[in-house]
Amino acid sequence: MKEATALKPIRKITWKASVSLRRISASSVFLYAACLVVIFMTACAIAPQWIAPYSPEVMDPNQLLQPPGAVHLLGTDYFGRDVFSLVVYGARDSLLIGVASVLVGGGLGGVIGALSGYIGGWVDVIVMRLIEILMSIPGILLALAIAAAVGPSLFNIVLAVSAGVIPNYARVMRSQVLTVKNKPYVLASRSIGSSELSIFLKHVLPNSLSPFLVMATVGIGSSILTSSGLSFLGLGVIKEIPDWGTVLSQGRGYLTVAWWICTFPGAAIALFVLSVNVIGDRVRDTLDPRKSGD
Amino acid sequence: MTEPLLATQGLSVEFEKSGKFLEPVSDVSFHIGRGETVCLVGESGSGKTITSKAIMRLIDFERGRIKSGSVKLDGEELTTLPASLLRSLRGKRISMIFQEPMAAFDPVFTIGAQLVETIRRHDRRTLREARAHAVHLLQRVGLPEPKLRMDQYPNELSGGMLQRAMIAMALACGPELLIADEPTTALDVTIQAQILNLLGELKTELGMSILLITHDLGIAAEIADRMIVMYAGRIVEQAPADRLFAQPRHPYSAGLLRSITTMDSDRSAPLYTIEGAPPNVTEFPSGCRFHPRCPLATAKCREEAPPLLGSDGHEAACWHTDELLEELSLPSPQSEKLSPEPQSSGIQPPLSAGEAKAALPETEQELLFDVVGLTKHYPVKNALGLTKAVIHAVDDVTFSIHRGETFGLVGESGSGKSTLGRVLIQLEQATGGQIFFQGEELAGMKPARRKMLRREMQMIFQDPYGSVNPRWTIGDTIAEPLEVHQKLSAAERKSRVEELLGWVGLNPAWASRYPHEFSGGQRQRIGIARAIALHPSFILADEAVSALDVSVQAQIVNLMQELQSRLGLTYVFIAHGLNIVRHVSSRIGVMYLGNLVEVAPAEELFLHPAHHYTAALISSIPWPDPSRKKEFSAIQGEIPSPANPPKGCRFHTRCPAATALCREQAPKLSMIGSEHSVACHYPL
Amino acid sequence: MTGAITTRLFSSLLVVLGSSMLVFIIMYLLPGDPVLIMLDGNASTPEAIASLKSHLGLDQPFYVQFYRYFIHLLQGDFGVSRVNGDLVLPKILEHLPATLTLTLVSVSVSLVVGILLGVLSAIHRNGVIDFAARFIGLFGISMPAFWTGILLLLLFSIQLGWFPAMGSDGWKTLVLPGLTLGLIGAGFIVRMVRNTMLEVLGEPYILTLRAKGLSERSVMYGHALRNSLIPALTMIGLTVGELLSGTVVTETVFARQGIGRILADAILSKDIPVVQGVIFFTAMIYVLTNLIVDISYSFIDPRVRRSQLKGGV
Amino acid sequence: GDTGTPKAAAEGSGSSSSSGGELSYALATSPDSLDPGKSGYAVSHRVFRNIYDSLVSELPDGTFKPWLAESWTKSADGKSYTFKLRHNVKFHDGTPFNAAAVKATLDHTQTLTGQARTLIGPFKSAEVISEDTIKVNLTEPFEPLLSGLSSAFLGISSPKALQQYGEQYGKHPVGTGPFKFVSWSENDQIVLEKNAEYNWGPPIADNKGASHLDKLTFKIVPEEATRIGSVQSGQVLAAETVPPQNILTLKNDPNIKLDTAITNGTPYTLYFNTSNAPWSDLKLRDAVRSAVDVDTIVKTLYLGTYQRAWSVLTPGILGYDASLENSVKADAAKANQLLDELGWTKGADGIREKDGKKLTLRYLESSPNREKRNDIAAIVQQQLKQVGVDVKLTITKDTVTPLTQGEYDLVGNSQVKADPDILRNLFRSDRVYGKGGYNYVKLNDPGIDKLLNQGYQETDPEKRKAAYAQIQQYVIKNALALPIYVFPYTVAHSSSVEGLKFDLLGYPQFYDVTIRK
Ligand SMILES: Nc1ncnc2c1ncn2[C@@H]1O[C@H](COP(=O)(O)OP(=O)(O)OP(=O)(O)O)[C@@H](O)[C@H]1O
Ligand SMILES: Nc1ncnc2c1ncn2[C@@H]1O[C@H](COP(=O)(O)OP(=O)(O)OP(=O)(O)O)[C@@H](O)[C@H]1O
Ligand SMILES: [Mg+2]
Ligand SMILES: [Mg+2]
Repeated sequence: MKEATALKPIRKITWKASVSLRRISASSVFLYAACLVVIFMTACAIAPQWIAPYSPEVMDPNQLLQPPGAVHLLGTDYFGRDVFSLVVYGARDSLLIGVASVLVGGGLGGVIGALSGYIGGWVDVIVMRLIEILMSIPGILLALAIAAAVGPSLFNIVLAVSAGVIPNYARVMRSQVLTVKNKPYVLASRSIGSSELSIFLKHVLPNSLSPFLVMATVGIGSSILTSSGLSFLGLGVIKEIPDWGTVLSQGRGYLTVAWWICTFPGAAIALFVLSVNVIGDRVRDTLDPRKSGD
Repeated sequence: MTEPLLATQGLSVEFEKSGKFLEPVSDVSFHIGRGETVCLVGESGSGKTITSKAIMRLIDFERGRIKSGSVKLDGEELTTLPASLLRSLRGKRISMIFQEPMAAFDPVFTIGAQLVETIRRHDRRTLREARAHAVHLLQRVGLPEPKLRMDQYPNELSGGMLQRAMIAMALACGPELLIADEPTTALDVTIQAQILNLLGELKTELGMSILLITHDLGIAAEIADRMIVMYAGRIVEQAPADRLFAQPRHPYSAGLLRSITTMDSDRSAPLYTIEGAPPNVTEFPSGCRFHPRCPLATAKCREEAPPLLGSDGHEAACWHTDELLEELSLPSPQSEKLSPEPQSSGIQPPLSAGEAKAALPETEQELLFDVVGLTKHYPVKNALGLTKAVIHAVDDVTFSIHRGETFGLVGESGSGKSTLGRVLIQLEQATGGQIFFQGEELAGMKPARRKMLRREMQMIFQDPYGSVNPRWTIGDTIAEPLEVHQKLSAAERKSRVEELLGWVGLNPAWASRYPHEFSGGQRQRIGIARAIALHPSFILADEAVSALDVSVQAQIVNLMQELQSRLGLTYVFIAHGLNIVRHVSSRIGVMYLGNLVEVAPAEELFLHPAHHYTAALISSIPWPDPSRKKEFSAIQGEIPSPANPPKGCRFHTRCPAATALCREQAPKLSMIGSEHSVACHYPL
Repeated sequence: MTGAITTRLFSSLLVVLGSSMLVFIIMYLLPGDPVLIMLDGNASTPEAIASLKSHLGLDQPFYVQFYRYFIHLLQGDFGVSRVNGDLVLPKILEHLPATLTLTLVSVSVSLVVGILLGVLSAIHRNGVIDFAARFIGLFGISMPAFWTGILLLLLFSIQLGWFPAMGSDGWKTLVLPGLTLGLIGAGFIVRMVRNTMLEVLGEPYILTLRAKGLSERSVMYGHALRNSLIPALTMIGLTVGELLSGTVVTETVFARQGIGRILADAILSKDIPVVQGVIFFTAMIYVLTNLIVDISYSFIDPRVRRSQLKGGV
Repeated sequence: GDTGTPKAAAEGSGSSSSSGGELSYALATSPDSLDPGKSGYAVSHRVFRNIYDSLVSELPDGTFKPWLAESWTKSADGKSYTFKLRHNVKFHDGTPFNAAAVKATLDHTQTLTGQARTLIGPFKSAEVISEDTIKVNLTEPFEPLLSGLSSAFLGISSPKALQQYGEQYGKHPVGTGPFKFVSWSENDQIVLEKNAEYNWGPPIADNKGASHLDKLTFKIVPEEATRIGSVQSGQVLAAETVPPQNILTLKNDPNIKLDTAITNGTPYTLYFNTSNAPWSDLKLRDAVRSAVDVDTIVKTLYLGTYQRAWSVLTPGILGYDASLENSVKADAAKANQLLDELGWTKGADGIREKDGKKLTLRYLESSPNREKRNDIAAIVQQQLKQVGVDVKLTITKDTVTPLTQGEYDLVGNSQVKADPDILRNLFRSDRVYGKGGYNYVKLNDPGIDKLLNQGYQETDPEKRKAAYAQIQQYVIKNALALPIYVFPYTVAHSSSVEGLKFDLLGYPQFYDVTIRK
């Protein structure tokens, strides 16, 4: 494979070195771009009125389906709303859904997994069987059932999306806790006579968080995707200011005649998920004990 | 002088790590003659492995490169050889074996497949021929039932067997040079002796050259023709083995030799130590890299790196070789005084050594622990929670520990030493038997009382890196027991922590630092500080020095002994380095497969072992003196599985003196001297 | 080994039964009267509703319903749809093959694309290829399935006319939905394979192989890849759940038959027997896949052969 | 105003076209059952119309012509009808068509709760007078009976098959129609094949013999983009319900032809729940009506492809009151004025309140977004916000629960039916939701009840028309409902497909279709 290049090893290595130098800057460029995207979208979520040129609620029947242009940067939708403003305002609910369902689902799953892993024994056996059972039920179906049952509202969507991710978080957290709880420093703390609760809270939990955090970062993106799936299946929230997933799923019928309506919210989702993933990867790298100082 | 098989000249290796360039190996020149065994010794991080990888250009795959210098194999330059030619040379003319045999095999292929792959890579053979050859090789390295082993996976063999298989693989194409990188470090002494024997045999039989990398001077003394000592990426001394041991010309080599604990060391004197710890590759000192730790260092040493000079094959890189020789030639029984303080920070412990002696408790014979018929079994469960098998980790162990003594525990891996220790200090509950602590039975005790007593028992761990929480400052780590058991104000706690840091020889100002800023030895001191924070009466030291560099081991052992005398501590000291155990222990217990087979005072045990297993263990220890080179009388075979221990005397499967009686009936531990008891039907 | 498989099968069975029970409970607790939904407000008198309820056994207390359901399930009786009286079992069996083939195709796409990109990206670590591969991988998981699906459809079906836009007959109809779903899984596998491959490349035995003089090709593909596949396999086992989720959307977009769609419909109309039946089968698929993954482990990884087939998570 | 008749397909008869071939037709939703007695969905009708024939046929002008019945008589009291049946008609399973078959079908209908049962109204019994004569007895006069009988929901099933398949008959339909049922793979396709013996076609058809097509396949393609895409890519020859935005683009596609039929029944209308305060107040409802700009809604969303509705009946139906056209107009100023007069004043957030209560309107609509009805809700919400009314949208799959519990102030609905009697279901006081009716308005007006009864009992068409006109005017005058649009059923098909026609209700007729090769 590398026959030819290896002929002059020294020079080849130099070339490699310079490439990797270039790579470092390329990957940081990536990371910075990702951070910028996330920051910008968070800004949109917090203060859309400072960023969006129009109100997302204004429906102008004279400006239907306008392609992107000077007046409407990203065009207008079938109500005559400004797509750019929609995307900007949509950030709030989208991010809310993402973050909240990670908080709820991840929090719950994390706690269950951590406790089950730490306590072990029968508790663990039972919890793990339950989690396996939950895992065997496709997540979106759980979400679907809940969304169908409690009706569409932002809160319920969050609930529905969270329910599906609980077992994943529980699994990840549990396996990490299992590793950490056998670390010598945990034994050390126990040999000192620390209570199990304080060992759990002070040693095990903090040292088990990193894969969980990585998963959570990435999970924000996947939750947004799941909620857009619900929207697609007709269980989304219809609000005056729709989230990206809703715009995307409602605008998809216009793809051939007005591609911009759902392309931009779609791009917003993809960009956000992508950025969050890039950041998540980096978080993983920094939290990886093999790569950090200890 | 004929052309050497391998010659390196001015070899320097460079790595790129997050944008910075490191040079872990600089200007290394040495040669290996045909049929010669050369030992490369040095502590962790001194660049031994990298040197060997550089020879085979394996560093190319690790983002490393040869910065300058040459490596010649039989006159052929390797540094500029194209990759394809290099590959046909690797495994054929130079082959390698590694430290961790379990990790060195691809876990998903059979031993046979991996051997055959190597053979067919270099020699044109049919599959059948290659297999036949592989079986032959396995047989040659002494693997029992070689045909069967061919179709086994690495995880199905023990470490010792794997190392034999690894050697077979290295020999597959009849190499001229065998590089063995710490081939026995991961193995038990008994197995180590077997492997070293094998290497010796093979060398004479095949006439190949061996480059053996080790940090154990004992091993080097056993088999080396010539030795190369590396320190911080440079060769500091090289010489024929006997001459180096007889008269080292570099203060580092001299220090290393002196800090080894031998089997006839003076147990009353503290161990000799080299101050400080080996430097990290990112912060190699200027000039002579040893100068910060060198008692002879001068301004010149700090500024200028000494060249490797010498005559008649004995070379050293030191500006002060002459002074050293002078000092060494003085008959000085007090030479330990060269550096009596083990502390690197220079902080004085509150008590001097003399005072410490006086503080030893009068009631030497007071019992601290009395253990009767202690048993610990671990059930192995299947998916449904049903017990599949029982591991007999500790079986019916009876012994006692006196207050103020150090009780050593030795035995091969898996013999149950750690388990016994953990049960002793109540980290786990025994399956059977009784433990009396200061006359009270622990098992029947009220939880509150047990918690009280738990303060009396602390532990020092093997892994200095894993035993402190990486997210806590070392101050918090040391303060943890105080937090749990004593309600102290923040200021009180702070002063306690500073006091403790001082006791273990660390700078009290470092309390707010994080573990990753410390070296292994320093972390072990942190662990010790934590263990003594509550003034316990008992400390379990499970392999507390095993993971440390030779020069640092001595420092920790000295510190522990000093603390023992000052605080009246009782230790159970578990280690696989028998010499160290002998040095620190007053009495030693020998464990085999969950049983305690012999207990005796340290000197007595080593001078007059009564159990065949003890004798075998002792004879397996490499002797760091080339002039006393001996044939290892290693025991055969390996320790059986604790899930299914042999009937009768558990050692009978490996015992040279075993009879039908041994196979039938387990011997009881019985007294054969005033303080010497043994469990053997036919004691020595 | 057979004993281990038996225990594993037994615990799998428990999981399937467990999920059936759980779903029964969830569906029972969900608000909304199934009978009213069923009638869609159509002409009914309260008496008619009551008689329908008792006909369906819905007037019974929870435990009776549960017990009945369970006994029937054990007898292989999945009941009839409350919406249109269809027999549940034949209905599911009619849709199952389409979903199975789709899942199979997308798992294959995931594996092939994921492993290919993962390996490339590990070998060319931090190079341009690595970047491209990771980016493609990420893209798969960054877009909603329906969106990817419609884009593929516009491009390959309407613009280029290479593959049909919908349907469930013939391999051609599998291409676009298989890609849509497969790309999602591929995204996860790329990361997984890349990471483990890098980890594996740092293992000492790789050094041994190189020291033996093996070519890079055999080091990479003969040894490193095989070792990296093991975690990727687990990933497959776990993503089957996600894939089954994905089928709901994909089957709708590409107008394919499949249990995803009937499940979605059934949940929305609170057609409990159908939901139950489908969940029983999806749980079965999940559990079987994981069982197969576990067993195939032992073919790839001898370490597992004895120890790990014990089951558990 | 629009012509009140369904627009037949552009092409004339396909006599010059070759016969044979398979027509694949993409449906937007799936039938639930092919048992006409059971299913109430329009989509089912589209499929089983081809399998079943009816006793009579209703022409676009509202007159009835013989089909399976050669002739019929109505008793003087209007309570019984006697049909003389056609001879030599056979079901697909070989069973002969006769009076017993008709009776079996009608009796079967009575055991179910489907649309069919409401169509037949006050059915009492069916009497077999002879092999070819059947008498249908009613408990009271019921003028819409023939219209009902003309629909495929009352198409005649094979008595043998009904008995043979029982509960599962919906999966094994057997009729006398031009196409035989072959297979149905759920969520995928329904395949029908030509009934070679067929020669009893309906009077609206040009064809008199067997169908031109060999095979008729309905594909179920819910996703709009996919459905349209599959016609464009030629994977199917025709697809139904083309969305407005695609109508505009497909018009320029030379390979695709568009056919549109106006459906009949009630247009899509928003109904007020008058039992809930404050919406029981006419003035308030009027204010809302003035604030909602229906013209803008229809223009915005349907891009000129849909007609605005003015009344609760569609223009093509008997009794439609054309005088209501342009009777209301959007006037935000008037809305504001009315609201002010009622004492609803705008709060800080722009929402009106009175006595500390916000003016909120609970708007119920079902999901998914069929015919952009959810988008209508969004616009209405916006428009009402302008005048200070807070619209709380509930868009859900499960509309049954809120409807049953009366938790809505405004709800959207449309119905397909050929007879104005449909209004009885919507406005008669006993037609409560959940008890067989759709009286969303919760109207309880004896006068209207009387008019509605008169509407179906009266035999004189002119008197019927008058009654329905009165009802329509009442509804509009009292602002009980906001009619929005009349749904044009639009089919896109390859230009090789010819002869597609639509019946009075806008249902496609495949009997005459040919495919040009
Ligand atoms: N691939 C690498 N990249 C960067 N630095 C490396 C690499 N490999 C080794 N080093 C560094 O080079 C130094 C020397 O390493 P080497 O493995 O040769 O030491 P050693 O003498 O073999 O020690 P040990 O006894 O611990 O095996 C160490 O500090 C190590 O951290
Ligand atoms: N928690 C446990 N569960 C099951 N088996 C155990 C457990 N702890 C130890 N064992 C088994 O008990 C036996 C004794 O182990 P132990 O760690 O005490 O040996 P050791 O003498 O300390 O060995 P080493 O020198 O390797 O540390 C081993 O076979 C080990 O595998
Ligand atoms: Mg090394
Ligand atoms: Mg141990």
